Amino acid sequence: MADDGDGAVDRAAAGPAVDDVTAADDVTAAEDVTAADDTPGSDTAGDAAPPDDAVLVVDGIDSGYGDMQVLYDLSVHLRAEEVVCMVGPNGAGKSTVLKTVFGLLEPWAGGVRLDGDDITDTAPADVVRRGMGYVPQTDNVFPPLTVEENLRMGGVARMHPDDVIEGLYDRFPILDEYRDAEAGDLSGGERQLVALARALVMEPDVLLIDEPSAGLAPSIVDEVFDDVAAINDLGTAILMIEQNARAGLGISDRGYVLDQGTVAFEGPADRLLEDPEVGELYLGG
Amino acid sequence: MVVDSHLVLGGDPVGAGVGLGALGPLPVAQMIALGPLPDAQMIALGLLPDAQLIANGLVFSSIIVLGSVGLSLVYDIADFPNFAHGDLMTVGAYATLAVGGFYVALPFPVAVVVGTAAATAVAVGTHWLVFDRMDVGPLELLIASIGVAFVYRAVLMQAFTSGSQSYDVGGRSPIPALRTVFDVALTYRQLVILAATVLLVVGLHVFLQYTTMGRKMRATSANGSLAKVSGIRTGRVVLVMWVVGGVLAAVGGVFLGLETLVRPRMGFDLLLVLFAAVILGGIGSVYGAMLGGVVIGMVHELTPWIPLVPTRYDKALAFLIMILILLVRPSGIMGGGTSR
Amino acid sequence: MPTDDPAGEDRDAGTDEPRVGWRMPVSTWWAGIEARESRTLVGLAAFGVAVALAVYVGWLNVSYVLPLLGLAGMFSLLTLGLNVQWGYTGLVNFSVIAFWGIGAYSAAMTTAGSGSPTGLELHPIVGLLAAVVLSATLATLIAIPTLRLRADYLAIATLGFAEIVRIVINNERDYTAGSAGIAGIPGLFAWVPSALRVPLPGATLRVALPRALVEFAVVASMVLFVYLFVRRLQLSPWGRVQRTIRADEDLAQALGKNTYRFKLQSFVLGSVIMALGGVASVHLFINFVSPDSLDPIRTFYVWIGVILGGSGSNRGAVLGGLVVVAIREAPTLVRDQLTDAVFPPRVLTDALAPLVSPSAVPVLDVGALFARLNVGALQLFLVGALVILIVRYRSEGLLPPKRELVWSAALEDDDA
Amino acid sequence: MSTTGLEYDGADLGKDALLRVEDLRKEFGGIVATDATLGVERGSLTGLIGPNGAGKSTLFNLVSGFLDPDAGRVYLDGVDVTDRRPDEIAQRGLLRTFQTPRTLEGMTVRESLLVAPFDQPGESILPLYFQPGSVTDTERELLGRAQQLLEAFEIDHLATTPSTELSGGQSKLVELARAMMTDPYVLLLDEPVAGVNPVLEAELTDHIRRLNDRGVTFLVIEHDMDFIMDIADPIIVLNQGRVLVEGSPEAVRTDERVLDAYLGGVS
Repeated sequence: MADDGDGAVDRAAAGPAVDDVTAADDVTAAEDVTAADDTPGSDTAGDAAPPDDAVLVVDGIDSGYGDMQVLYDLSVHLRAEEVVCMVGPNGAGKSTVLKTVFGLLEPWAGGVRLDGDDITDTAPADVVRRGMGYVPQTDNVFPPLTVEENLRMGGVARMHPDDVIEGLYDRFPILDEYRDAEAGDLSGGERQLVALARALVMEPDVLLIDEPSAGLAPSIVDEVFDDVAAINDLGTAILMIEQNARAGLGISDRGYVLDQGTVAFEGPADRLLEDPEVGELYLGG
Repeated sequence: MVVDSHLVLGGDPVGAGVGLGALGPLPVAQMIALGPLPDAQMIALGLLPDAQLIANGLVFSSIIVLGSVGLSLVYDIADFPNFAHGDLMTVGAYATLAVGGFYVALPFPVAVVVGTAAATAVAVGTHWLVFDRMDVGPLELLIASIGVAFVYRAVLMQAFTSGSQSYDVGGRSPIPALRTVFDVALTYRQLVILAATVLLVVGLHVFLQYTTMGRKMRATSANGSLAKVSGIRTGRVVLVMWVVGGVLAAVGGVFLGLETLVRPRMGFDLLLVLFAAVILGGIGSVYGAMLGGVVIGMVHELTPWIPLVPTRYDKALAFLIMILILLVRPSGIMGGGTSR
Repeated sequence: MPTDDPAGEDRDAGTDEPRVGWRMPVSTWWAGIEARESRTLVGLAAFGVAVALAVYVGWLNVSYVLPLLGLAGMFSLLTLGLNVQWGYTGLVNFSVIAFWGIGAYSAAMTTAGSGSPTGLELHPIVGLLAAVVLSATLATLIAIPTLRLRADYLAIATLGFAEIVRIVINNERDYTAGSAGIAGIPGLFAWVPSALRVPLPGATLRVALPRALVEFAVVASMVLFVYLFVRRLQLSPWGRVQRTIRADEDLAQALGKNTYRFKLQSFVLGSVIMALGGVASVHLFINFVSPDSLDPIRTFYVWIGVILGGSGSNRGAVLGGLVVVAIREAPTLVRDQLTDAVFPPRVLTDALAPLVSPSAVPVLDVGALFARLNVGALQLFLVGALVILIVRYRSEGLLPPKRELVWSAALEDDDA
Repeated sequence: MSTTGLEYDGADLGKDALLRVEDLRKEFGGIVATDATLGVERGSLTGLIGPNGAGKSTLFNLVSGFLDPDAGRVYLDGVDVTDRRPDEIAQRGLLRTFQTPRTLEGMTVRESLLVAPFDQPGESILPLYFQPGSVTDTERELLGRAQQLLEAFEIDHLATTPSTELSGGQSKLVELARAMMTDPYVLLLDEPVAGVNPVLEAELTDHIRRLNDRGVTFLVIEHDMDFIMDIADPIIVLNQGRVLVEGSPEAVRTDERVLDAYLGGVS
């Protein structure tokens, strides 16, 4: 396993790493423009009611663990085919948002709507069946199962997942290559792709992704974000949280900056990154 | 006062159930029926052909494997060592006895099926009524499972008396062909046990590897919370897990009853050996439990071969192996499993 | 009555109330008792009065009650030992009865005469020493590989150890007499007559069961001694470290405690107390021991005593000893006393016989069912069902330990 | 293996650093969690920050003996304590707290303080019966000390409260008070103000400062930047298991590499 991990790093490090990053930055800038085209000029939604075309609406939730409140009256939304990234300093409550939305935590107040249906307090297994997928941060594959079996586990609620799985193999050839390998033997980046693909077998309308870059070597991060963008191209709206704000916002249409369990800033992804206040939030004012 | 039936059997005062074939080429069940043979000791002392010991070992291993696989599944997925698993084997043996002659006399194969179904229902019912309703840690579940074991056994003792019984079925004589060709005394019963165990183990392998439910079970075992967010209804998986464990345990119990006698303590006496197999194989690994079962079963029957260890300490030997494994490699020979 | 001695003690553990000692007024003492505790104590007192009344009017025979109370004392020694392991430290020991057996056989093999294959006839003190050394050594041997591992490994290993002890005792006939058991262990109070009539001028005073009384008194004082011994441990810094380990072993380590050493001490100490119980058992009441006594169910009797009494509570452990004996005796009483009264033979079957098929009649014969009640099975059932119910509904037990446990002498002067 | 240019020169580490970590490395499943060289100066209040997964908690676990490193060494006051048990390291004067407060079920706050001091005579069995006087004396002394600390931390009203009934913030105060029962040289605090309300946070800050003034060396992990920038100097920034930057709060705050580490991208 260690060898595979190192091998992956070596493979990726073979190219000039620094150049890759600058290149990625350029691409990011270019994508921002196209992204803005998708959602013309309606970025000022702010505190007002979520737009009518929102597929996922998180409406004023309070949530937390035990008696420790983490989220305070937090509202976010996600339009169809949109990529939204939530960023923010450690401990801002980003993961808690996803867990509450997905039914892993019961919100203390507020509600969650998916395609207009109230899914507050719905069990995860049923949330999956209603068309939302979730990719946890780490431990997000079944190590002893093969890649193929991992994907099948993503489609347990479908009658015929085979076609979708074959489609995923076509879209991500590396999965096809490793279909009979045990997921536990894959490198970090490959595992992340398996985890993403597993969540896609249900063809969800909305995909929640918790820090796709967590625990990955920097050189692989770009690949994973490419994969996330590719998934979005398939028509899935994505709400993700990301420590690596530049990379995350780079492929996003909009972003939310969380602080102390509530939304501190929101807006188009590219503008958030340039905002000096956002930087200050990370490193203290 | 509970008088343990095996204490009056004479030949092997400490649980005839574990002496399985170790005393000689004749099947133990027959030996008990006839009383200990005068030359049994001599045979045990080294005159036995090795092939015979290995054959005996395989038969005993079969029973251990059937028990330990279920125990390992529960340990991994339900996350506690189920001390009632041995008594679940006893339930299977008695349920088969009940419909195979004690209350009703169905043909034996049918009785096995009915008895296995009943024992499985007991396993699932226990899950619903007891374990699933407890919001406590593994240690408390462990203690509760002992309570469950006692309740099973108490009901059996009341319904079937505390004494020993045997199945009214033939196949006790050695197969002549095997005797002449390999010089191995293997009864028809033992052959059936071997064949059925191989069939069940292969079936379990196919189930785990090639069916959706089997994959779900492995997935839940590997990462329960990820299984949930993938849309797997883990509650159902746990239920199926109890069914699988229950079926294997019940069949194992019947086989144990065929090889020895049906006694209220038969399963409990085997529990320690099962745990030794599970720990040897690595907790949480079904295939490890199979391997551990074979190793422990063979060691148990090959005791006469091992210098300085009297045959009567065959069961103690299994325990010593377990302790050794705990000292050297607590995660077991198959490594895997959840180590924390 | 051992039922009274838990009540008067532990008061110094309370800290907010005024200091109370042996000579405090009853009202002060009662006012400091928590509601749940007072209910348990009232229940106990009522039970005691009921037993006393039953004896007085002749429903229960003294010769029946007294040995049972002695037995309760014996079980209390075991529950106190297990409470050190499980209640203080959180160690799961399923070889309680094996350590009892090690004590009993150590005593039997060293002190018995012709009833034992060894026939050593040494002084009982030798048996006592042998029991302590042997139990401490064996406890250490099991503990070394398992205490570093997860808690459930200790559970499995100790269950295995108990079985090994039984196998060895059953098989080493040259030393243990195997399943026949060892008889003729010297009773320490054999010189006390078993019945006594004191001729007085004009009348004869009949003293009932003087030997049983003496033996009971000895057991009661042993229980009291062990109780005081382990209570001091519990209130000490040593006990405090054990409680920390039970709650969070990582934290104990982070605070510089060698948790392995502490767990080892707790396990060995508890096991030695159990062995002492074994030594006492064979020198009092019944001077015989056989492998039948090593049935694992007895280990779980002790477990029930501890968790029903309240894990971590010494008073609870003593109470648990009493409860255990009640559980053991209840099935016999039910069969012998209640069956005929509640379910007269054949009444139900005679009434129903015309309505059902003949083969079903025996099934309906409830009276007959009770008559052929398997006492062993019912005991087992009660033990099993109680374990499940306690874990499910009342894990804190009847007399849970005090909220705060402090070395009382330190507080005493603090207040002064 | 990483060639990201995030080099940290450990050569200028003060040799009298109270806590010295040299090339301390730990991998989990092939992923490097920590590979760091750093030093904590005597008497300093050092902050340890970094994005999620930077290896801060792993470093704590390695230093305090709860994890065994794959390579590298840990020196405490010049003594090599690598591979020592956690209790041995604690006994040498390095105390740690845990990220989630550990509550001691079945024990009151006062009891949980009393358990902390090392080598109490009453922790051995024999003195309990043969020298109860010395046990009593020590207990009385410890009770007094616990009382003082509880008062100093303004939680004396909680003395006989069961540990399980404390709020998150109160538990953090109790943890700090408990650690102080042992007179530590070095205190490793893992997120001391996470989940603590602003009033208690101010109190905690105050207490940590005062203890530091009295000579206790601190190494503090904290995600609350306002808190850590306010209290700590120097600050060590970990990224990908390695030390990225060490410097004053101002220097760290304005360091582009740090912002990059937090916001992503590679410099």
